[in-house]
Amino acid sequence: MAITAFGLVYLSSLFAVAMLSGIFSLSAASLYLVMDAVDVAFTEAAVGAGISTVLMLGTLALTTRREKTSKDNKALPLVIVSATGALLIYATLDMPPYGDPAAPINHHVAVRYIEKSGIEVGPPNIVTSVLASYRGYDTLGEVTVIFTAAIGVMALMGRSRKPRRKQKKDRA
Amino acid sequence: MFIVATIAILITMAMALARALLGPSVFDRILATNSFGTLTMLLISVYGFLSGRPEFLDIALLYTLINFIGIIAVTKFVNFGNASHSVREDEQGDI
Amino acid sequence: MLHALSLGGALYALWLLLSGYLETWLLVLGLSSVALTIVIANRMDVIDHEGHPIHLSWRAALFWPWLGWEIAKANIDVARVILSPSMPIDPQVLKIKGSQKTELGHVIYANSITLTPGTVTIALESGHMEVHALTTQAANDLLSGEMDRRVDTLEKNSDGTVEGVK
Amino acid sequence: MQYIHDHFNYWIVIVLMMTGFYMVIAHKNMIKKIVGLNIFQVSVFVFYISMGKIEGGTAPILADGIDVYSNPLPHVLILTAIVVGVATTALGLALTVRINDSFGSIEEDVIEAAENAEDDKTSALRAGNRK
Amino acid sequence: MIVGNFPILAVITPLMAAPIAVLLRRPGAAWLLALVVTWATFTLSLVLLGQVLESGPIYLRIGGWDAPWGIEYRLDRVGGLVMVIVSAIGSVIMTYSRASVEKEIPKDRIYLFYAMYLLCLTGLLGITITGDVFNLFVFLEISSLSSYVLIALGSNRRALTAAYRYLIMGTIGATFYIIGVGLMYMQTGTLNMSDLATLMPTVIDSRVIHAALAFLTVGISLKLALFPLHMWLPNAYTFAPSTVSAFLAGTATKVAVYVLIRIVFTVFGGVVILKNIPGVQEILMTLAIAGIFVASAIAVFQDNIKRMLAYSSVAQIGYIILGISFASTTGLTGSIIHLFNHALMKTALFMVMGAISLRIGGVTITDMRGLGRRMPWTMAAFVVGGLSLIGIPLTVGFVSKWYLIKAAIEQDMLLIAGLIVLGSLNAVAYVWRIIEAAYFQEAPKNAAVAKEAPLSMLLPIWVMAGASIYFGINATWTLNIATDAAEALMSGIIQ
Amino acid sequence: MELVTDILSWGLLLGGSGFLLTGGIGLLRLPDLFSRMHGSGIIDTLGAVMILTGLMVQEGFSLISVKLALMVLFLMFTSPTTTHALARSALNEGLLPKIFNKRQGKKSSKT
Amino acid sequence: MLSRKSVLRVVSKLLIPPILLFALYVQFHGDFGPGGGFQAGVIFASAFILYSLIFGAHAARLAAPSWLTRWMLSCGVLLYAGVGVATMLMGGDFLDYSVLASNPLLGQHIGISLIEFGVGTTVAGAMITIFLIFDGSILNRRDE
Repeated sequence: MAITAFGLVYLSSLFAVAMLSGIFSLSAASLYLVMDAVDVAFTEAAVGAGISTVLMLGTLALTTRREKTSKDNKALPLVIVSATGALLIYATLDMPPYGDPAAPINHHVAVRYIEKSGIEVGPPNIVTSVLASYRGYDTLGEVTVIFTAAIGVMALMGRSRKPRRKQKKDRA
Repeated sequence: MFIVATIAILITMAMALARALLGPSVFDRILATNSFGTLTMLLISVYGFLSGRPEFLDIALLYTLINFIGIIAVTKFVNFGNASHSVREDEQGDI
Repeated sequence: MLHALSLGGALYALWLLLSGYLETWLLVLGLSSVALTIVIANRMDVIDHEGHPIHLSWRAALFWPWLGWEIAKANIDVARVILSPSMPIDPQVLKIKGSQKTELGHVIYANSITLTPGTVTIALESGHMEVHALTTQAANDLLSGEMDRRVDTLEKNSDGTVEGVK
Repeated sequence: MQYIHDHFNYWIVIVLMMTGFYMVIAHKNMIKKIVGLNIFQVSVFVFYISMGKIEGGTAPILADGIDVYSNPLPHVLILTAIVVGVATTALGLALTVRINDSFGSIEEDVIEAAENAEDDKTSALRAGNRK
Repeated sequence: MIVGNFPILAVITPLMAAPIAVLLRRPGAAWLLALVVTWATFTLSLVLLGQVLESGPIYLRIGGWDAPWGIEYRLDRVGGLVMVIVSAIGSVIMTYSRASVEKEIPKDRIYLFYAMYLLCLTGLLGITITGDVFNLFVFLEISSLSSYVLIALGSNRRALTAAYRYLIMGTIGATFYIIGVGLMYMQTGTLNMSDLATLMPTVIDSRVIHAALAFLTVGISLKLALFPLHMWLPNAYTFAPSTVSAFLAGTATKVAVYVLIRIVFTVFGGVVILKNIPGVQEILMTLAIAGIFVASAIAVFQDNIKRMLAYSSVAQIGYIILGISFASTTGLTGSIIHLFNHALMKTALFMVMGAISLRIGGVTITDMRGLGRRMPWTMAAFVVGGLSLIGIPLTVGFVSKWYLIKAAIEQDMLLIAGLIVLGSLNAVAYVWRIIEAAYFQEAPKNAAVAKEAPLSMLLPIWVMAGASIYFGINATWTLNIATDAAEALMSGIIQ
Repeated sequence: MELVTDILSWGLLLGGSGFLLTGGIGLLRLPDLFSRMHGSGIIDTLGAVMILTGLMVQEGFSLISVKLALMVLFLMFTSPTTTHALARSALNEGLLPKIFNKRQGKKSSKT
Repeated sequence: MLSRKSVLRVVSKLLIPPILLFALYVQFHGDFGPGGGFQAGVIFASAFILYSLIFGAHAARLAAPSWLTRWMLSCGVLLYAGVGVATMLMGGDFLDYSVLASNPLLGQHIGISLIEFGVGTTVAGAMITIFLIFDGSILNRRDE
């Protein structure tokens, strides 16, 4: 997966980038699965490998296929990135070990979901109960986000082509 | 036994990934991605058995479908991208 | 109409297989889902004899195992080629013509060719296809025409039933 | 040794995150920026999910005979976050298409040059553009 | 039953109105709906603020689950104040918007514009009222996504690039925010703000929490355009449709500031963090002051007045952050009150720009020449706003700057107090340029015959301008709320 | 009985893994795009089918094996189609097989 | 163009109905296994995407006209929020499904099914809209 990511950085063919981001997403989904997040894997598969890639390809078809390789100074981004990374590494030093059942996150809120959701809410899939019931309001927000994106795309690229033509004329 | 299959799948995935990175043409990458998708699907099925909860095959089923749609989309858009920008000197690097 | 009904039947069977729960609520949901699917499929105009699940017909039951066996044989051949250090490949492009009458038949034929490793259909235009073969042997297998015949038989059968219900 | 094993996956995730982040801020191509953003976000998601994993646990779907489940809350959060991510991607791509339409390029430096040139001109032109 | 649910209604009403607006499609109908809904929201938030002032913070659980398990709404004085200002600006601008929107947005997209506007309002209100850090992220994204689109709808093609840059920066900010939330969650196991606050002291010394604080601060700073991270803001405000500039200038950054206050003070126990971790206070203070001076200096040289105002916004954000960085009650009061006041005056100023752009077609300094005579009422409102920006006594700007200076003097930071005064002088420079052009220069010969702005715009402009005078003269109401809120924030932490 | 199914499924899984690896090697070793398609063909057909069948045998007759069978079926439809689509679009792009040997009918000379 | 795509056309005709059904299956079985409204919406939309890829954006627009997707988009959100308002009117908290039926568990079940349906509708509508707009502009570009 890391290799994919590095490959993505260096490839300049945007098509290859789109393909690789599909692969990246697939491997992320496998990782989710290994970490027991079946629902997330499901979504990532549908979204990352499906919708995002297809949209990205559509964009490529509408724009251009190659990145111009620019040889400007990459020092500043590198410094920022390393600083951020160092901060995170610094943070990992105090993190509970991977998979530790005694970690704080597994003790406070989550316990109730696991123990009671079957009785209080019903569905055997705890993720569904939490998503739809305990944190149903988040999901409402999520739906609104998708709604926003859709009407945003409608507003930006909707069918009426007039504004775009006008702009082209302006440029001419 | 499942472990053996898992490892084989992982190795093959690495090979497909290598092909995707090496190219040389876009189509090689697409081909590799396609194989990668199939392999992921297999990996999920096998992993389900490996972890003792094989109920989640829906995901693998979904992968088969999504992979199919993805590849069809790619092949369509590849051709289109070329048709619209037929005179583009910088396409050579891909092919 | 009958197409829609048989598709609906097939889909409902699929639903039962997928779901595995036999509660009334879910069965009803299944029915409505199938109905919705059919309505949409109808809107999309994908219900005709091409979209018909013909692979379920009984003669296909003979075709599939044969194809499977062919695939297995071809697989072993190609695997041997790939694994042998010298890689004795001889890629070539064949032009062949399928003797099927319908487009569906051609498609089945083309896909069967592709399914068999060693040969890939790279173009199909009204029955004329171009096939890329990895080795000479694979090419010869294909040229022997057995697959063509078998697909032909399959097609006749399915076509017959389709004509029957029309 | 144990310590490395315990934290190894966090480090991988961090490396990934930073790769994506680097892609966003260092690259000039707009599509690549969005891909980078995707990678950045996905790695954060992996990070969340890996917090919720419990050794020996299984997927949080209740079944008989299983009593150790992984923490479901991160899964829920990430589901929401994935959706937000797609929404952002879609919008970003739509913007990219529009930018390509009106500037003829999706390279930041080309566009910046065009904008600077525009800035230098007098306000008359701007008023004209405004129609 | 309904009364108890007022907090949720305030957010849900615009949310539900947005899809209805999409279904209505007719521009007039969509506008009317948006108008009714925004005013309803404003009324609701006033009632809520009244309740809060009377009987303390409101807690409301959602979905019938108690707090740490479900999501909780939590409205206290700061939240109430921000909510009132956001919904007030939302409704006033909606009243004002019709003429301007009809001119600037293609006709077949107007309904989408209003839907977006409503969604943006939903997001902003949702942020102010929620008591859950992840829910906050979701609503943050609703408001951000819609504001990207709103900005991109500007008629200049550069609106697109501005929106794109905002999108990239905003998403990085949001991602940083969720990294921070993730780190906090990792150490505490909860996402609820009050719950986090109670658990925080036990883990405060962990490195994970320090990193979380850093990520949250950087992420939010991106959103609120703190000085070195402000790059997206000027272009976004310059090229957005005038209505949008006015709305976002008054609300978006203010809400982001509110988030910062919420996170630093409620969740982390700000005083402890700011005083105990070396460097945090100093860094914030330096950045704030650098922001004030650099942004004001850039503003002086801008020809496009919208961009000048945008840079001035960056500078004003500097003042607000400065107040926070004092970590004292007076400083915080100054911040909160400046947040309120700046929202008032910036909205008024950007609304004036919208009116001018409607009549003249451009908002550069050359377009301003002689406007003082041709659009007297509009320009008078501009003068009021400008004076307030400088901080002349009897305007709101004075009150907040006074508190900031007081806070600086309290902490014996006389240098900083001097710098605040100096920064205000900077504002004089850029405001004066416009006033000079408008009142002391002749209109160009070929200038379009400009009429006074239509009443539907003038009235909202003067509501805002009037408010900035009223609250300048009679500051007790806002001051009381701000002081109480600041005290609550400070004490809620020390305990 | 138990033993028979176990051996059968293990055999299938092992064989499938072998084919997968072969396909992967093919994907890497073969000289041009069209030959590589055969490599990926191995992965898609026998490799995948054998592994899935192995799992089916392991599972016995249940809904899970039905789903596995469905996957095999889908794979049988999608995999040749994608390969075909890919080949077609490659041809459209002007990419030709490395050894382009048009012939009708009989065996021809090696190149 | 179309005649050359016969393989794709036939196979997609065969696959689209099962994909749609699979989407609905995922929609209604979110309670039991992985899946739910969002995933279902995406899969549902991907059937349309496949259709649009093979048969062209025009045909897809005929099958899913813009008014329909707009209604899907809006009604999903309205349904979700509407459930919340309904629970509020029935005396519970916002989105407290327990009051929807006399038995809290049943109420939860009804509520979850409803809102998942809302999610699915909106997501499907949104994804179809977004994709068709992209695809439509590609088509327009080609026509120009």
